[in-house]
Amino acid sequence: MSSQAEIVPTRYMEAINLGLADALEEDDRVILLGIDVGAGGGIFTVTRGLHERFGSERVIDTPISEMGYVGAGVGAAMTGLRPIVEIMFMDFISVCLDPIMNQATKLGYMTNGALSVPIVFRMQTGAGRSAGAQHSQSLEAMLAHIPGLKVVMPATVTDARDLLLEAVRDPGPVAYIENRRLYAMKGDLETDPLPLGKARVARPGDDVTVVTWGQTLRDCLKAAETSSASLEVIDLRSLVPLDIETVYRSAERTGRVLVVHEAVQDFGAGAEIAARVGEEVFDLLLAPVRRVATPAVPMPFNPALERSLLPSPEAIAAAAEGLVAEGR
Amino acid sequence: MSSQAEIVPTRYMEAINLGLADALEEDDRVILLGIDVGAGGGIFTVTRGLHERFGSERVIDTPISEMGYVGAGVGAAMTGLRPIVEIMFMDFISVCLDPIMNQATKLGYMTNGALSVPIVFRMQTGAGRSAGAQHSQSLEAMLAHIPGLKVVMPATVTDARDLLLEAVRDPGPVAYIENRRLYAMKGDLETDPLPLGKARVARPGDDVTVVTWGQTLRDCLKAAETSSASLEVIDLRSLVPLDIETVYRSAERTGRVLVVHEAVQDFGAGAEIAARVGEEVFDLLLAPVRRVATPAVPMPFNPALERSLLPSPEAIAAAAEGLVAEGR
Amino acid sequence: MALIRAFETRVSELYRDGEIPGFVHTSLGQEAVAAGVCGALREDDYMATTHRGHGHVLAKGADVDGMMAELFGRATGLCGGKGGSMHVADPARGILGANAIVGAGMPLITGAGLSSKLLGQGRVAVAFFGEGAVNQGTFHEALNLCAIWDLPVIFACENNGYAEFSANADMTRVASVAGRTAAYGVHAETVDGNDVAAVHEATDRAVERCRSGEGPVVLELMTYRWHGHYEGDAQPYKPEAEAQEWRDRDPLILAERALVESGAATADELAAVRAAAEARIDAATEAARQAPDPAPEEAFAHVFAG
Amino acid sequence: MALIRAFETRVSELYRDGEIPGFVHTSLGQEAVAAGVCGALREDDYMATTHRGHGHVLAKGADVDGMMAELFGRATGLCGGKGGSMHVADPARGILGANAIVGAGMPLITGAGLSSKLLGQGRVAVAFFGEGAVNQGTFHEALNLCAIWDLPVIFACENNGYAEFSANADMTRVASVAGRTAAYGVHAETVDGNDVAAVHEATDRAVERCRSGEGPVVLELMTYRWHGHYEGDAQPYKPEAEAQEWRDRDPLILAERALVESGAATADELAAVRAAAEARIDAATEAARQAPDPAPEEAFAHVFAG
Ligand SMILES: Cc1ncc(C[n+]2csc(CCOP(=O)(O)OP(=O)(O)O)c2C)c(N)n1
Ligand SMILES: Cc1ncc(C[n+]2csc(CCOP(=O)(O)OP(=O)(O)O)c2C)c(N)n1
Ligand SMILES: [Mg+2]
Ligand SMILES: [Mg+2]
Repeated sequence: MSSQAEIVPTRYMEAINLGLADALEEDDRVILLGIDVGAGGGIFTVTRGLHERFGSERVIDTPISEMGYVGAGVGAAMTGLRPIVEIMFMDFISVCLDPIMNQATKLGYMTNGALSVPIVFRMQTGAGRSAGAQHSQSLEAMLAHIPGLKVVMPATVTDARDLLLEAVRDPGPVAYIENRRLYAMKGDLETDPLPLGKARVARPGDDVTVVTWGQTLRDCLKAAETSSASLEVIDLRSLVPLDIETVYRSAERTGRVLVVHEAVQDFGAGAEIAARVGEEVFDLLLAPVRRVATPAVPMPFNPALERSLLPSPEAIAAAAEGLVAEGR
Repeated sequence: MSSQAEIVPTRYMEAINLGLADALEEDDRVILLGIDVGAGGGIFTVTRGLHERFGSERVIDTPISEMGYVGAGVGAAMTGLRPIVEIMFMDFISVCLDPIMNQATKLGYMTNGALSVPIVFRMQTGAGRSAGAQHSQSLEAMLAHIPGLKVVMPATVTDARDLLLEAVRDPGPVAYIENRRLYAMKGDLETDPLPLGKARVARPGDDVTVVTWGQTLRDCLKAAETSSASLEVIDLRSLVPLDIETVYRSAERTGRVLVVHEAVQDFGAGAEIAARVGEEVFDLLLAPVRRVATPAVPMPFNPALERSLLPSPEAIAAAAEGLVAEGR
Repeated sequence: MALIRAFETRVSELYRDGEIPGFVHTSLGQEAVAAGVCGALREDDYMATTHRGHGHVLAKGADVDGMMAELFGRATGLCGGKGGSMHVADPARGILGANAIVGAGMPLITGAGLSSKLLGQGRVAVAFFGEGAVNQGTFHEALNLCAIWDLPVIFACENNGYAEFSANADMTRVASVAGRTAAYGVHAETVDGNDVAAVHEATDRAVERCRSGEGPVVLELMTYRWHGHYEGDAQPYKPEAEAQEWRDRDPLILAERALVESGAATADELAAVRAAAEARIDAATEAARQAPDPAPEEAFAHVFAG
Repeated sequence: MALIRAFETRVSELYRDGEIPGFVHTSLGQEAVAAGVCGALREDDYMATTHRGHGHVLAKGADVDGMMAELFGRATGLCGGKGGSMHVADPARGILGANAIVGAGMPLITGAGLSSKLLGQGRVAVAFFGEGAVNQGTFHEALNLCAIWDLPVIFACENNGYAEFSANADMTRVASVAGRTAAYGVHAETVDGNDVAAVHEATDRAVERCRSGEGPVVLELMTYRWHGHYEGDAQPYKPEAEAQEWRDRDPLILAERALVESGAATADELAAVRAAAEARIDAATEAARQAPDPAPEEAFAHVFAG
């Protein structure tokens, strides 16, 4: 269904734009709603050209009223449209959590399936650019804790497009979380999409299973290149559904698991992965499951401080090597 | 400082009321804000009598404007008052997460300590009474994931009062989460409070360490009474700060850990406990850390369905015995 | 109206007797609002309501048996027993649901209005909400959205004077809800909410405006909550004289009187209507009592769509 | 005003040159609002502002060196380099901070007004916000709270016509912000925001109302954003004639002209003021360049209070 059949090097943000265009193209019921997503083309230019191409009835600029327009997206989804609503920064779920948590994800269940809510909550995250404590949070753990919400976090150019399309086609609510630090990243736009809900072994290896998603995939792959240990890097792609089986299979082979994410570590999504691996792979683990993530502090503005908190390829490699060293 | 020196059997909700009264009594800067907390005495009668005793300048009824009055509480805390703001049901953090997540918990950090925000977000949770999917959620995992927020969940009559007082005296933001299924529970109001941040061994035992907080403490204690295994039940009391050391000490001795909570299991707070225990006590664990919690579904209205989802003493006992059986 | 009256009266008793679980908020005394507004709508028009929504849902055409069974939490309920009083819905009749989050229905109905407009369906979308909900940000945001997008949405504010224990006059300087809507440049009317004909006529006018593309309309329907906020609330905060005054203006009696005076019905016919409503509720109650609980595996159904 | 102009001009250049990290939103062309409002306040009055807050913070008395150093993220910054442009604050001067969440400042300042009232301090609390923020629910909720509690709060709406790329007229049917406040029963004035004397006088009146216990006042200050929403935005969405018209009404030149005409200052004196401002900014910039980054352990300080 993609508009690009051949493999061409594309930027992550262009791939999102392609995904949006494809989604709008393939289904008339798809609309895009958000602050300055229309005529202005988005503050990061991600939605550029869509307003011109699909018109102001399908690509709709909203006032600064997240609770209102995100809720309207949910209502529209309940009544025959398939909205993609943009929440400009993921931090802003603080002003529109209700339509996500108490409406979109509960109405289908509460009505025993009489209603369905096919909506995509599109948002971006990504620390590392001094955006400050209110514009740098990765809050996927909060969303993944809400029953009924699928949560996808594309880490590659291909997934930026394909997971968006899958999210739009899904009959229920999906949070699609971009990472703005990946916007400029170039990659091959592959055909033959992996379904939503399948993890991908981004790099095979033997010593340590490294589980990650979103931006930190790049860091993990860098760590794998330089590390003395052989790392198997798994890109989860979605937290819900969670393809934990792929993690188990790898962990059973390596006996060592490292979970890496950009979000704050405490009560983060990595804990769930660690808890499950610790439970299911218990007998085969050679070392404890460890995590590399951001310490539990708000993100400071100063670039050096910020950098010191985020997971780095060096820290990932060191943690992986540590696991090999301590293995029983 | 408590107004009750002798040990008297008291209900959990009376203990909260005592705590509120003590807090208002001991510090003029303390105010209580919320929907119908004043003249009406609270929809569950928890704040009864406070308006009469402390007046409408200190016990303040608000319109249905959570974003507004919770935010106002944060602003008041920044400028010399010590507000306790009530969020009537914990589910409603969906309409006022911003003042909690992006303001109260970040302003002290972002100003490098020039501002402080001594505020208590008081809210209640508690499924099991057919309150429906939008009034039954336990969302402590979301709050615990926010750096800078302390999160307390009293499970006993004594803690209902003492943790509230500690929360009010704390120089920063604290979420104080009551469980309305405990409101009618009677217990001894003990003197000699345990500090905020210390876990309590609610019942000593040898075979399995059961870690819990809030309402499920009762269920765990019931399970301990009937189980063939000897359970050591730990009441965490607060998730942040997390007294994980007390858990480690117990786990090192028992070699088996079961985490029990009312909230949804997936990406819940239990995962963090399991991940940490799995990491720190790795060598001494005789069996995997397991969890008993609510499956990842919205809470159904029907009482039987609801009951079937919530952790029960029987399920806890069975899981504990299972751990003993599978132990290596 | 007679049916709503009978339904709510019975629900109140059943709740008191412990037959209905959860929280229940009845709309006794407010029946003319439900009947007047919903009576002016098409079956395919959309409607969203609140925690106090039984009357609206019934008036919009939901099956009485399904409704009662839902309040009992039965498998035969409109939501299979998984929604309950505060979440009852019937999308096939445009009923998008009751809602336990105050103010949440207004953004949802904005979306329904958007669907109707973009899909060219000519359907009107109505949000019921209380005057207390006006102080929520969602009222402000949703009404503004409907205004700038010219959506066919009726904001039906059921002003019963109280939000829980709090009088409206204490919670805003501008007690007239219609008086607060000039901020959005929308048409608003204040109507006697205990006069079903007046409510119906005002709704007719609002529907016409909506269908002709002029955008949203606010209807402020002045009425009174007879019972407590929830069943069991003794309402010490209400002046007795005020309560009495409103009880004297019982919307059902007013409607019956008007019918008799206009010659549209006789007293006997009206008594028969009331009796039929009672019988209908008897039957629905009995059916609900006999109906099975949902099967245990239903707890896991419809968490995800599709 | 000259200082703000010099500061913002320099910040724009420094940002373009990559010396300042993060996001930067300048208030060039809007200086009269900051100077006029803050000039009418006491040092202990409270003020909260937005992502576009440099001018307000400087006008309320924050140290220029500390301000510039903060934008550089230095240890010597007002927030030790941990806040940055969108979060700069100086509580000792009543400056509760810039805020990167649109609309978040209004509830916070409501709380400051509540403190002032309950503690009997007579302090006024001012929230600056853009006309775009008026569409947030927080505006509605906070203004209503201030109204019913008679809080000494000034809602200072800096109406610069645009929210990011969107014109105000497209986002509401009632383009006049003051026209939207009747819903709250509060006093409102619309003022030429490029006329510093007019802004000052209106603020004087508002302050007097606040201190005398009459409750909140809304000031709508009509002005224009010269630069893009963020530095780097080329503003294709703005009509050139409109932009030119506003540039012709440069608030700084208008203020200087008035001073000269009234004989309060000579052109030479004003040139000296501008030169002094430039020099002050030169010094602040140099100091910020030389200042150290925060020590690494500062990343972990002040997560919890106390
Ligand atoms: C967001 C939110 N805040 C508070 C409540 C608790 N609550 C339920 S009903 C109600 C009063 C609503 O008053 P009104 O809107 O006038 O409706 P009425 O009950 O009078 O029909 C409140 C405060 C809630 N359910 N949701
Ligand atoms: C809750 C929230 N939504 C959206 C944004 C993105 N945003 C930042 S500034 C801005 C425009 C604000 O416009 P206005 O209030 O008029 O202020 P101005 O920039 O004109 O000073 C937007 C939409 C945000 N920071 N916070
Ligand atoms: Mg009401
Ligand atoms: Mg603006």
